[in-house]
Amino acid sequence: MKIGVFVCHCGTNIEGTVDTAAVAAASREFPGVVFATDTMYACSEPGQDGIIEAIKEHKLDGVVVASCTPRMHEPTFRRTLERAGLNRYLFEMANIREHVSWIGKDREANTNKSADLVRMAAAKLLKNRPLFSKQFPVNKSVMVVGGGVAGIQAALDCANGGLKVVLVEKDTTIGGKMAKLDKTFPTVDCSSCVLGPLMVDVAQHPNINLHAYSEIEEVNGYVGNFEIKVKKKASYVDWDACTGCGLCVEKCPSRKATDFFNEKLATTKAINIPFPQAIPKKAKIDPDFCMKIQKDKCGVCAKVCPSEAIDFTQKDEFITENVGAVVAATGFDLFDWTVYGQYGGGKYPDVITSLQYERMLSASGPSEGHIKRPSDGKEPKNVVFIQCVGSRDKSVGRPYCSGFCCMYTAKQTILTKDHIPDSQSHVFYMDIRSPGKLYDEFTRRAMEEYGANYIRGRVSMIYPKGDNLVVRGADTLMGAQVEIDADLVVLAVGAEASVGATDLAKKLRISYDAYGFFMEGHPKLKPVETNTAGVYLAGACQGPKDIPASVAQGSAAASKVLGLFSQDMLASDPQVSVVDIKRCIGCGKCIQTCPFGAIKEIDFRGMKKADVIETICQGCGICTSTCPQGAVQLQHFTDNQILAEVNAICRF
Amino acid sequence: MQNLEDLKEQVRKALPELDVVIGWTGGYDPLHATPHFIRRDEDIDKLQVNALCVHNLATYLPSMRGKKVGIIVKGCDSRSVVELLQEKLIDREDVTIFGFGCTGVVDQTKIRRIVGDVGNIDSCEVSGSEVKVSASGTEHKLAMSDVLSEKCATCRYPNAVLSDHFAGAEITSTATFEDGYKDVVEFEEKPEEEKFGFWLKEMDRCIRCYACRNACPMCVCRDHCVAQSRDPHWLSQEAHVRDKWMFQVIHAYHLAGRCTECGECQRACPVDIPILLFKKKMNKEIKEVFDYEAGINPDATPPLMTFKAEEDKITERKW
Amino acid sequence: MPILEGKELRIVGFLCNWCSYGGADTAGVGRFKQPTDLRVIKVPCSGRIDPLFIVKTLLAGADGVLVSGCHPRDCHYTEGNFYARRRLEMLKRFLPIMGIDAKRFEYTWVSASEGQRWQEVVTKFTEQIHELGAAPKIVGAEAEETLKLMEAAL
Amino acid sequence: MAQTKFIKKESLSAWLEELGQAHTVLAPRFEGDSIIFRPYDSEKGVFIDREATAPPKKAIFPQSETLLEYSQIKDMENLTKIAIDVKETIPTTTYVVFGGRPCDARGFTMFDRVYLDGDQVDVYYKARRENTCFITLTCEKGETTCFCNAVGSGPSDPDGSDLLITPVTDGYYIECVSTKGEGLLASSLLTDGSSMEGEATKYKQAADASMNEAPDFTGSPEKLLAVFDNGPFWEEMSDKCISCGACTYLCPTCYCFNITDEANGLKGTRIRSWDNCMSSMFTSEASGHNPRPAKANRLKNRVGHKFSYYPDIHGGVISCCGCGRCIKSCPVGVDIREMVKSAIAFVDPTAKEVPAEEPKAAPTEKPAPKETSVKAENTSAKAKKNKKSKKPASKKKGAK
Amino acid sequence: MTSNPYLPAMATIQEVIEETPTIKTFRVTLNNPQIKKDFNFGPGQVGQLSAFGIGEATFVINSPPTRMDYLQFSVMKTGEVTSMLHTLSAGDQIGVRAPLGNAFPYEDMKGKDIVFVGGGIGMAPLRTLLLFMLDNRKDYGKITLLYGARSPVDMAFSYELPEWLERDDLDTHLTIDAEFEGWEHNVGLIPNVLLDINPSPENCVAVTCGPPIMIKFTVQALAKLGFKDEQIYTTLEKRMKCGIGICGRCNIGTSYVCQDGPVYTYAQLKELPNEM
Repeated sequence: MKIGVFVCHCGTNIEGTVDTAAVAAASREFPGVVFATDTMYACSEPGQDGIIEAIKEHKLDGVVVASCTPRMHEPTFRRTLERAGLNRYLFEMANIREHVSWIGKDREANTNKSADLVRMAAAKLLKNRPLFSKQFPVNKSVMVVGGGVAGIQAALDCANGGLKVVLVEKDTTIGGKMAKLDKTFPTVDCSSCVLGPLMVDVAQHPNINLHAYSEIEEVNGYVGNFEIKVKKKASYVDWDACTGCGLCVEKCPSRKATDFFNEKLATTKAINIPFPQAIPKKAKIDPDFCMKIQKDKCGVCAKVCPSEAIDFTQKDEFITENVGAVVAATGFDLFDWTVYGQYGGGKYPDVITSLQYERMLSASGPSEGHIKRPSDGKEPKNVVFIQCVGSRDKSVGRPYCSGFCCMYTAKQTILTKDHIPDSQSHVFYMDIRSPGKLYDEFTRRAMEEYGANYIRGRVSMIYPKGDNLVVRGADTLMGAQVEIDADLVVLAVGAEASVGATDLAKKLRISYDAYGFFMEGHPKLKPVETNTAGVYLAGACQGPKDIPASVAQGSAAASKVLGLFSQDMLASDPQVSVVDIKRCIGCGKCIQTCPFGAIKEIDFRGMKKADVIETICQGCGICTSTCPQGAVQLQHFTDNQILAEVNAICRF
Repeated sequence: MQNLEDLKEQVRKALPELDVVIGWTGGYDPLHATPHFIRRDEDIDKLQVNALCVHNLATYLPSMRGKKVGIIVKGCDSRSVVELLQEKLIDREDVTIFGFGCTGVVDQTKIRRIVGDVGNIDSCEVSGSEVKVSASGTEHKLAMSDVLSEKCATCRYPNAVLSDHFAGAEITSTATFEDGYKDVVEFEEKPEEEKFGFWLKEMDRCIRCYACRNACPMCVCRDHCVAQSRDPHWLSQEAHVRDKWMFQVIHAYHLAGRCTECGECQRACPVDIPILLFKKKMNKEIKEVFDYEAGINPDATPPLMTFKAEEDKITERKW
Repeated sequence: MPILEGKELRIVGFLCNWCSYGGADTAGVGRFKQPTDLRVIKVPCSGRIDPLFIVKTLLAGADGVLVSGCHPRDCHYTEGNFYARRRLEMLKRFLPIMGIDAKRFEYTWVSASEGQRWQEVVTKFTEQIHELGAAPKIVGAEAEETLKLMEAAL
Repeated sequence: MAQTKFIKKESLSAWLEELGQAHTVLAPRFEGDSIIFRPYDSEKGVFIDREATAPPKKAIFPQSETLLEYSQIKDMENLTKIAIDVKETIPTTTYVVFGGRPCDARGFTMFDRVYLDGDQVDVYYKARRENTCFITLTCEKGETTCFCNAVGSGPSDPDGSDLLITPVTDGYYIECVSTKGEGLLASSLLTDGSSMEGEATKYKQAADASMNEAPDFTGSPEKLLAVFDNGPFWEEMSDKCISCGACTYLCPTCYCFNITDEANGLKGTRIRSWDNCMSSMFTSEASGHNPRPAKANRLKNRVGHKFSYYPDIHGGVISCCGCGRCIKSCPVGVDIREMVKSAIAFVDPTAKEVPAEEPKAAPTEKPAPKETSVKAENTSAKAKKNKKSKKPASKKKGAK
Repeated sequence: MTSNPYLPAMATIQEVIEETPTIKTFRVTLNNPQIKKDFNFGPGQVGQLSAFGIGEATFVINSPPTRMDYLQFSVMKTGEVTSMLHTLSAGDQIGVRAPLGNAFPYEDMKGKDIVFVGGGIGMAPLRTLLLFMLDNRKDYGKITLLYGARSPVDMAFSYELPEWLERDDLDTHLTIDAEFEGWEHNVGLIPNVLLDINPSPENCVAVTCGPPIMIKFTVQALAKLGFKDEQIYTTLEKRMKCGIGICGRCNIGTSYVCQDGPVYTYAQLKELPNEM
């Protein structure tokens, strides 16, 4: 191999503390190196042209660039090589900026170290081989998991882009958390009026196939060709027949069923439709409360149903969907605030969550838009809002900011004033976080126009006094302890990863953080990608987000899917593991440890052998370090390539 | 051994259904046994089972895959069979296991140390407590406890952990795990330089014959071992102690969580390098961290082939 | 290049591409000053690091080896560092039987955002290796004896 | 041969130290539980009471040896121009191997025919061979595994040695076997030994008498070829073999090697290292094809080479010195004597039942006297059939 | 002074020809003028090429001794050494140990008809003898060449084929395994095409080389055509390592390929133990 070495000054970024000319001179002595030079900015257009010229002039068939981190410019230079007609993998970078010039000023040591790094890169490059992608066809349909606003947006954008969409929602209706909200900030628009049309679009879109009351059971396959098993949970109602007329709900005698949609503020019928605008508008029986199912009595619903849709014997059903990409939009759940003893730990009925308050405010809620406190149904006059309940609190394992609570609390103080003009809102807060278009103005309006009393400080306890509650806290700005009599306390409960998120992550083979939020591909540059090809994220499943951010991510994920599907064939990353069939003894250890199920056992002339499914392999190399005889080698990071680097700097 | 006749009977009954039964018979002198492949009825008569039957016959199983094989196992050997089953390197339905209660085998090196010249053995009598050796006309009465293989002195599995036939009564053992690793602990307590120097000296006489590897029942790569391959190129063929030592670490590492500690590697070494120490060390740590021993449960997973999100015994290194 | 005599020791780092290599980059971007001894080998995942690479590196003359990957649960490949943790922990415990000070090898977790932590890790590890000094040379007994004899004869 | 000397037992170490002034003296001593040839160290002494665990093969045929050193020399004006400098590394150290047994020294005579007497001379071997002297010790008695008497040798065979020393009262009787050996006799510690000859002869006779009955290997070349294609025979023979290299690497006559390169930057070495035909890699071709895929094929080659092919080519000499190490050190007790005897005893290859009955019962053949007729018998006409006549002919034609 | 048979002579690569995706041909000249002047060999003899730092591998010198401007070796990428050789280009230095082994008995073949049957890279060893005979055309009778490859892409020496097809004094047949667009020659496996060509065994020798399976069936086809084992030649150079009869790995029973071979008649091979 004829290697060219290009040592970049990066202006003075490198040259300032590294003698790049000396590094180039030293490189000339390394095996394989036939050309070495220093260059002002290797990544600039003239810099790249210089590399191309040198490749042509010196007939180079391998290039080392010593400059910044490969995480920055490796793709750039690989393209440069391709433009010069070389395979993109006949390239190595020596990171002499982030790892050398920027972390110390000792010019001698830096120069020496840089030369070592070039030596290692050149030694590895000598073992590099051209790698070529393989093409495989794409199934141009997408599954969106989660029918909240992010999922709805992603599904609609994809469907409008001409893709077949399978939308899977675990509840009986789509709409998610947004459907439960009364109004949205900062415009105080009616939430369901905004969301409703989108939900209808989903229902009516010819490209969208909605599986409500369903969950992901199993995921197989890989980008372009996923095979996903979906569990359609038993609703005891034949949804093909159900028209959503509601007669069954009306006649059902069992009224004690938990009303999840209304955040348990009320109870509902054993057979119910969560809210009038539900999509799909289908009835479901809660078997725990159905007398027919529990005691084989009643059966009224079946009798009254005009379309004979009731089926008490229905079982979970499994269907398989084949899609080319997946958008995870599973949203969030609320923190279980009852761990806070100081807020009563759940024993005061008049301490409620912000989402319960939303239901209370909503005209379609259990109190039909009237604020009535749960204990006695009275209209509260003094409402205390407590911020950061399960946010920014290490003591409960939730050190992060949930982001949207400051804003919805401001909204709720405004709505409180609207509903009860003679009321007074008090807000205990830590900091007000309102970075967003018209957000800060909105909180100011809550304080200034609506007279909300903002107290900067934490609440140390809530205790009952007569029918009311006393909220004791600190006012850190005044440096004083305050006690406020409250008719109702609303806790701004933070967001946490939705129940079951980690299970889904494992099925999708994506990572999640310590709190169960899904990991994006890159915190800055790949906010909706994951590290599993073909799996994207939208909305709060990646971290707490407000509605516009969730919608934006829904669209972003859709654009990624549409981009992916703009090609008929996908190219696999050739940095995958390859089995040397001559060396493989078929022990199966690689199969056992592959996190992606990318290795399968094959029969080769009567012998067991391992075989890598290129399209599934993600290139982690666990198999390579597991295989005792080195028969499976991760391309571009083979044992010999790594050993070459070791040998380049450690020779006894 | 009083169970020998039972064992022979069991083998005789099973042989018609099997291609071969592997046992032991007398070797080149009365002090040595050798593996014995029983194909015919008359071969059964030559079967020998006593304290000289040191070989772990499980070593032969992987390469005989596809044949119906019977195998006579000591307790320790049976662990290798279990481990091979666990790793699906052999098929349970093809292997018939003949177990017996084992009272331990000798360490030929220890005998050599005491007797000196073992070049001319006239006779050898083995009983439960004694080995009577006549060498070049001189009689030596060796207490079994003095010549017992180290692994047997602290054996916790004297009976086959898995068998289809079992001859004689089971042997009880009172040894604890710790008993078996006193040598490791003792060696480890030495200063680093002393240990380092010890291995430089010991490994230097390695002739790279790879008897350690080929005698090992768990070394199933054999013909494809990295020791001689160029791709990957882990080792040079130079006769340098570095490469010889590196190979032993490779061996120990490839056996981590798989080694059943039969000691065949060390026994096979023609120049008596104490390489079992590496494997024992690894086993000791595996036990400590993962509470795992290889070759006990055919359904278990070797600890380095799996993980827990929260490890019980690995404290995250605050580094 | 030869090691800078009296100034540096040979320290090799194996870093996973996604977290620790990024963390080292972050440290660079932050201009967090670090000792210059370390030479980094990039691998896709800590799960790619066969512990035998570390043994090989130590026997090939390195004075110290540092491995760093993503924090547990943060693996780009979901499970790689879980395997690595078990295997590397075993190595750390194994080295003493060879007579190699276990402090010559450390493994740790540094995320791409933890530039400062990376600086601390490198600084601390480099200091640790300098405290231990250069690793002993590996010379076989016979080679050594022959050398001694030859010297004596001269 | 003319000279004989005597050395007192207590002077032995002084003599070895004297010899150590000019040569590297390799002598056996205990290392761990093995007896290994090491550079002589007076503090550590020698142990010559028994056959060493490993023979002194490495003195002339090191476990690995550098054949050449190369370096790429770059033209710094034009880096694409790289000259390659190749340096041969002929060894110059002189060795004295003390305390080996007759079989150990005789092993090299098997090498000689291949390394020195062929069309091409192995210059590395030649240099070491010429620079190495063997001071061999007559065996006191044979071991169970010894069978030098079956391969044309015996416990006091001087073949291949330079000096032969035999224990006598208070010291050793030294016979000079070669002119090289003469050079070692200058020491003032040595006195005339002629008076000890009688005692030495008795010692040798006692040693001869102590030997076990020699197995009869007559006819092994033809018989082994005859069973070549008998798969089941070799499968049973190799049943217990684990395909390691202990037998070959401890064998004083096994001479096969591998050649590999090791690069270190721009420099590197080409080395040859012991290799063995029991390893599957030995004959594995780059394509993956292996003419000897199974251990049965490989063991067959080992036995065949020593007892058939080599004698066939080299005038009937069996390429085995009967030291018995392959039997003693085999982890599973494979006994080469039994295999050869089985092949010889093998009668009817077409019969369905193939009871290659291991003739464990003592062979009833005539007790072969020392210096048996093995050599003579096998030199008979057919042995030389192939190469000497055929090959040079075609080659010369080519070279015209 | 004895010469060192392990020491390669240094040579310079003059030209590299990419024959097929996996085969490259190297034309080399020896550096030392004296060695170059004295160098001679017979067609069929082999050389060991050194890729320093990697190792050596054996290749037949496939240029004929009648054309000594350069020595030609064709290398199929199969392992470490050949992969390294494939990275070399004109001007690079290479080590050569040659000539080794025996040659085809071209003297004995004089006056006879010759049938060459080559498959894939197996054409290389035939090329040296073929060109030698063409350069001494009057010494030999009818010469037939059957050369087959998997596909036209896998056919080495494609630049020479037109000339071979053109010649009146050479009967050239080309074949590939399966239909290929634009292919105008035979399609079918070599042994079958050979049967179609139907060469007469009368005063004829056959020289064949290729993959083991192809040789096996070619020999069967030749036998069917009436060729006796003594009339069939092949070469086994791939088994060689040291090349000088010492290292002990190339033996087939008593015969060492690097000394008695690599050229054997089928009759000779039959006499040897069956260990191919």
